[in-house]
Amino acid sequence: MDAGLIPAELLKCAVVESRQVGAYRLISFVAPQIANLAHPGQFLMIRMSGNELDPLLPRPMGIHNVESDLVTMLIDPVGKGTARLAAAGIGDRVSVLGPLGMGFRFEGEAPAVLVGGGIGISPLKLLARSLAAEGREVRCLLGFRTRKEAVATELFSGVRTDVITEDGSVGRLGLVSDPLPGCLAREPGKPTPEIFACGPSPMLAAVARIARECGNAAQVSVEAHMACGIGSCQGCVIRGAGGYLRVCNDGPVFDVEDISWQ
Amino acid sequence: MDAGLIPAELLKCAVVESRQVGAYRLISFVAPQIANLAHPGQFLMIRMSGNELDPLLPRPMGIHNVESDLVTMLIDPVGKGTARLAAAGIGDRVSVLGPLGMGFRFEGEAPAVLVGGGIGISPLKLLARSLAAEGREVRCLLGFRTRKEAVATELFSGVRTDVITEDGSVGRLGLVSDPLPGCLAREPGKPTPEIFACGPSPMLAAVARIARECGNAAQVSVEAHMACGIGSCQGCVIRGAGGYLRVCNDGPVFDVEDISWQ
Amino acid sequence: MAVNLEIKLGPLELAHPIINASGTFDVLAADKALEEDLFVSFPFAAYIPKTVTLQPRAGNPPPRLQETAAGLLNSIGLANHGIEAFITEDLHRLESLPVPVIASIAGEETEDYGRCAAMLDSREEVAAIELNVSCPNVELDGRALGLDPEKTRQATVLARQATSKFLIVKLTPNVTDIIEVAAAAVDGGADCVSLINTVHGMALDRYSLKPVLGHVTGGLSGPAIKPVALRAVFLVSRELDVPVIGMGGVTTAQDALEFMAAGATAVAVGTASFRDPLAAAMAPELGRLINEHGIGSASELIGVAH
Amino acid sequence: MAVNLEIKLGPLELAHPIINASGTFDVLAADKALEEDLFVSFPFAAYIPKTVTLQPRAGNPPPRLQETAAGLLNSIGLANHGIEAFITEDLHRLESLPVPVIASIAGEETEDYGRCAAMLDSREEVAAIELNVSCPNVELDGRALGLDPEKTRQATVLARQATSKFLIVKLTPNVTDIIEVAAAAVDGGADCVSLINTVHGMALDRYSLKPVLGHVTGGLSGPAIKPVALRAVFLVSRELDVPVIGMGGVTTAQDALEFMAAGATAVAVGTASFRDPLAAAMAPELGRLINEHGIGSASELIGVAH
Ligand SMILES: Cc1cc2nc3c(=O)[nH]c(=O)nc-3n(C[C@H](O)[C@H](O)[C@H](O)COP(=O)(O)OP(=O)(O)OC[C@H]3O[C@@H](n4cnc5c(N)ncnc54)[C@H](O)[C@@H]3O)c2cc1C
Ligand SMILES: Cc1cc2nc3c(=O)[nH]c(=O)nc-3n(C[C@H](O)[C@H](O)[C@H](O)COP(=O)(O)OP(=O)(O)OC[C@H]3O[C@@H](n4cnc5c(N)ncnc54)[C@H](O)[C@@H]3O)c2cc1C
Ligand SMILES: Cc1cc2nc3c(=O)[nH]c(=O)nc-3n(C[C@H](O)[C@H](O)[C@H](O)COP(=O)(O)O)c2cc1C
Ligand SMILES: Cc1cc2nc3c(=O)[nH]c(=O)nc-3n(C[C@H](O)[C@H](O)[C@H](O)COP(=O)(O)O)c2cc1C
Ligand code: FES
Ligand code: FES
Repeated sequence: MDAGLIPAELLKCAVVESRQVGAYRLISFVAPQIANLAHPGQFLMIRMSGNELDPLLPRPMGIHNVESDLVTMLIDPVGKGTARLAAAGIGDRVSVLGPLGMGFRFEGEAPAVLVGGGIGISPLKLLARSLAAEGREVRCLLGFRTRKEAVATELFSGVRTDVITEDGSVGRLGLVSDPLPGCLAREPGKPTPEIFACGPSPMLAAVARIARECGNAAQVSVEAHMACGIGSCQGCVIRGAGGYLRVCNDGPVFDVEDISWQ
Repeated sequence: MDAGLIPAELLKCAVVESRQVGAYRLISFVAPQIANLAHPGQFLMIRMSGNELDPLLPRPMGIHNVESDLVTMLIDPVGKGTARLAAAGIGDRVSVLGPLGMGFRFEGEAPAVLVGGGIGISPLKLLARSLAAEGREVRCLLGFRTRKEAVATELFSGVRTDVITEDGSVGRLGLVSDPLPGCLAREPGKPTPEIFACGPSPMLAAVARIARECGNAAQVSVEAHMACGIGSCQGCVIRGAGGYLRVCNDGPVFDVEDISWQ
Repeated sequence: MAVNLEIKLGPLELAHPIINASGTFDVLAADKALEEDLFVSFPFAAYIPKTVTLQPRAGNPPPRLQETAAGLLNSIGLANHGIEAFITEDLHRLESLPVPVIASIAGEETEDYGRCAAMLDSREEVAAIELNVSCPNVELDGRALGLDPEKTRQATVLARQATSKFLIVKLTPNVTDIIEVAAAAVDGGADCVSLINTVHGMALDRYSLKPVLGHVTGGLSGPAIKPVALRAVFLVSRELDVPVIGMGGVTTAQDALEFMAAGATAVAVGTASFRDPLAAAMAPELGRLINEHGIGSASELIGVAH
Repeated sequence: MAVNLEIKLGPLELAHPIINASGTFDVLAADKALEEDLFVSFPFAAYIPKTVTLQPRAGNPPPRLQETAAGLLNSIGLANHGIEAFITEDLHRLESLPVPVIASIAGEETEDYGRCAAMLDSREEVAAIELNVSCPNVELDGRALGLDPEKTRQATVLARQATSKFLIVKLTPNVTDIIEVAAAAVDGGADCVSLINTVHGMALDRYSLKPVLGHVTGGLSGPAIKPVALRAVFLVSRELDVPVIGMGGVTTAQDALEFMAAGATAVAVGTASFRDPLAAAMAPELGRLINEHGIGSASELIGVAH
């Protein structure tokens, strides 16, 4: 997936589905071009259409799923921008730029262990589907704070999932990284499992440590505040092994070794 | 109507009616207290509920009508604030402060000539009803730019109305002030007609001139940019005969002699 | 757990940190228009009336207001009926307020501040005096005394000589170095600084393409300027040893929380009162937020961002 | 009736008045990410790349961005790969742009401006040079050279001696008297001034209550600062005889119309490009508005508000 091959479009798209999934909001809109081009792990810059200036900027949102003409996102309303998007009703229009960024890279045939924390589970759905379509073995560890967030597990039906909650209200009690080491051993006749993770920074740091310790390759999708989403403003940087990296353009998915973890 | 007797409330009210009336939008919401207290010519400070900060401030809106629990306003979407209000859908909530200001004063039994220009017709509906309820003879001159605005005449069914349009597309061709002098003569056995007007400044200036020339009493409802709506900020002043007058508190309805017209 | 919201602003003991910004809330007018008994349930912990001047001022020609993106431009021009009428007419009506009154005064020259302060010194209804050296709407080009550190110092010295009351100096953000001006005020004898007055701005009429305000330029307030205000409060409170009253775009209890964390001892609500007259009543919510952050009291919150 | 949108900015003949603001649009990055052929259908009438400095700069620690009410705080800190790499790597790629390129340079001391200007003087790809004396994100307290009229004059003099190219000086609004600084730039040899760079501001993290930006303070841009920018353009263009490039919150063609009416010869779009990458393409709509106002051409619009 060469960045030069990522077309993008700025579209005003009609919302056709808007429903609550536990603590999150699932919203789908019609965007054939984006649906056609989206690669797992890429993101959109999205806001409500209209000329009100607060919120001002679009928000980066992962692509949860695509289905023929439809693009679906899963929103955790943590602040004003996400709350406004989560309040979108059927027929409302969103302005969307995308798909953007470097998504998950997948080559080879290694079993895939997908690790999602909280709203970080969102891009794993399309990823799981795409990996499965390539014939790869897929297993998801989905971690949530409570039962309320864990409802989103239902979006992963058909995929092998383990649910972990911080309060033990559903599935295993603990952090999503707890069961990870147990999933990483190479099975006879198969390549070493590869990790794909998305979630809050502390979770990603734990995943990076475990991957290093267990000797598995790992890709992580990270977050940063963004303005342009296309590499123009240099605002979304994180510390990389050799200097700052732009999350929007160099990522949002990085190999764990490319990121500075302290 | 003593200002000290104007209670006010800051309410989040549910919109229950929202429909187009020609060029204008008619919106009704449930507000028993306001409906109960509203006096013709008073206004509301109103905005969409919610924490988005653009538009920032409420907009002054005349009270078009009240009917049991319902308060109705008529909106001309001239800018961002009015456009946002006009886009309110059923079930949306508006934040409302009011009723505010000094409305039309009516004593005596003089025939009333109501003169409305454009969206300035809005407060004349409740005024016409109230005057009629007091047994006064009411006649409305309603002036519009084109047929599109003139559709709002339908809101005055049951009242004696003359329609004047600037392009002659409906009713008489010309300005609403043109036929006014013809309505001002004192009829035998009746007091001299009194004028009540609301509309753009040039129209009000014409009405003031005609009232002076013909010797009729006249009250006009004027507009100004507002911030507080309650006399706090001194922002909404107009030039009065003896210094600045606050439109929100001293008005919005003034006797024509109290205003400086040059 | 109930958080103690009381704060001390010099000799003033405030029930909570939320006060009003001068010129944005007139309790006498509001009491009349709203017919809530504001004198009984007064939302602010202190009351600052609109700035008064030696002579009555009619204020600037209209229009005086224009909304901008998340902001409000005004050019009121210190319209007021003069300090004498303020003393003889307003003060005794304000006496029955359940909170301290902080009088705000302004002048065209430094001497005016001494004169006005002297007139208020003996008035028991006045708990403190704020010197507004920062109104951008008096001169055509927005020049206020407070743009000049030395004039700010002088005005403060003259007021200081005229009164022993708690002296607040309200500063303008429209300067190259606000710390320098704040230091000059403190050097002149200020007990406290108030930050910020409005930011210089202007708007054109959409149709005529001429300046919309009758006074051409005006002062910008509201959420748009919150970042400017927060920076001023942060820098000045870190640098100087006097309490700071923070204001500029405070709209929610979260905003008040942030201003206090940035270093404000009290927080004033201005433009937000126009948006929502109930914004004033944010103190309980502020208490809840302080508690949520595990901070024991309002006074412990002050400056935690430093 | 078609309105003539062409304007002259000194020797530069622009197809219309809309250009980009430095640091907010990187055509090389955007061309890659968007895969529209930006080099063929370039929306702006001139292209200003991000400011470059003598030495490469990594920029400030993250976070570097925070949205505020109708505004954006940034503390990028002039991250750039240095003027040498700009000349050897970027310039020839920009050569194929269908519009003039205006190079933006900055320095830590006045001498740097002379050095950078000298390095660009012989480059034919560079149609004009903008001296960014106003980036608030280089020093911790936001101090920029451009806060000081004398340093602004000196930097301009040194650049003027080093190049005969059209020289633009980009000023900061964070000063007591922007006319004074603008006059100093013109006195130093500036052919044009650019107004405004970002406004000093700051934000706290909602949860930690610590400054959210890694650099503590930052620069505020976007619609929130439009009134500040419009005033600066109005006052400076009325006072000085050089053309002004106006910017600060320009989001719609109506905004551009107002900036030109206030006195701008060209108008730059910054933060609005983040909101909507198509904002750049506002020139046709600007033409429609000019026509609607009965004005014959873009150049006749300049300063009608005066
Ligand atoms: C590549 C990428 C993909 C993402 N995918 C999703 C997704 O699928 N679903 C989802 O709900 N969220 C997703 N996010 C996070 C989402 O963008 C932020 O939660 C959102 O921008 C916060 O905006 P707000 O106005 O709601 O919150 P604010 O009130 O601005 O802040 C709330 C929190 O969000 C953080 N934040 C603020 N602005 C940004 C910003 N521009 N970018 C990132 N974080 C910010 C703040 O630090 C704070 O912790 C993604 C972020 C990135 C970078
Ligand atoms: C007492 C009173 C009663 C009113 N009743 C009605 C009514 O019943 N229906 C109706 O549609 N309109 C009414 N108006 C006018 C309405 O308030 C304005 O059209 C509205 O505030 C404009 O806001 P905007 O954001 O849509 O327009 P803007 O984009 O802000 O401006 C559009 C036009 O409105 C003017 N304007 C802007 N702000 C204000 C303000 N705060 N007050 C007044 N004018 C302003 C501008 O000068 C400009 O000409 C009334 C005004 C007053 C003072
Ligand atoms: C309409 C209006 C009138 C004002 N009048 C005064 C005044 O008389 N004296 C004063 O010190 N400040 C005055 N101010 C400034 C405010 O007190 C406050 O410093 C400023 O508006 C920033 O706060 P805000 O953003 O919360 O409004 C006025 C502000 C507005 C909007
Ligand atoms: C993310 C960002 C980066 C910027 N970088 C530069 C820069 O490198 N050089 C410069 O002169 N101005 C820079 N600016 C300032 C803009 O060019 C412009 O002057 C300012 O943002 C106001 O315009 P706006 O409100 O349209 O963004 C930057 C602004 C932003 C938001
Ligand atoms: S968001 Fe602008 S460079 Fe990444
Ligand atoms: S709107 Fe504030 S005094 Fe009238």
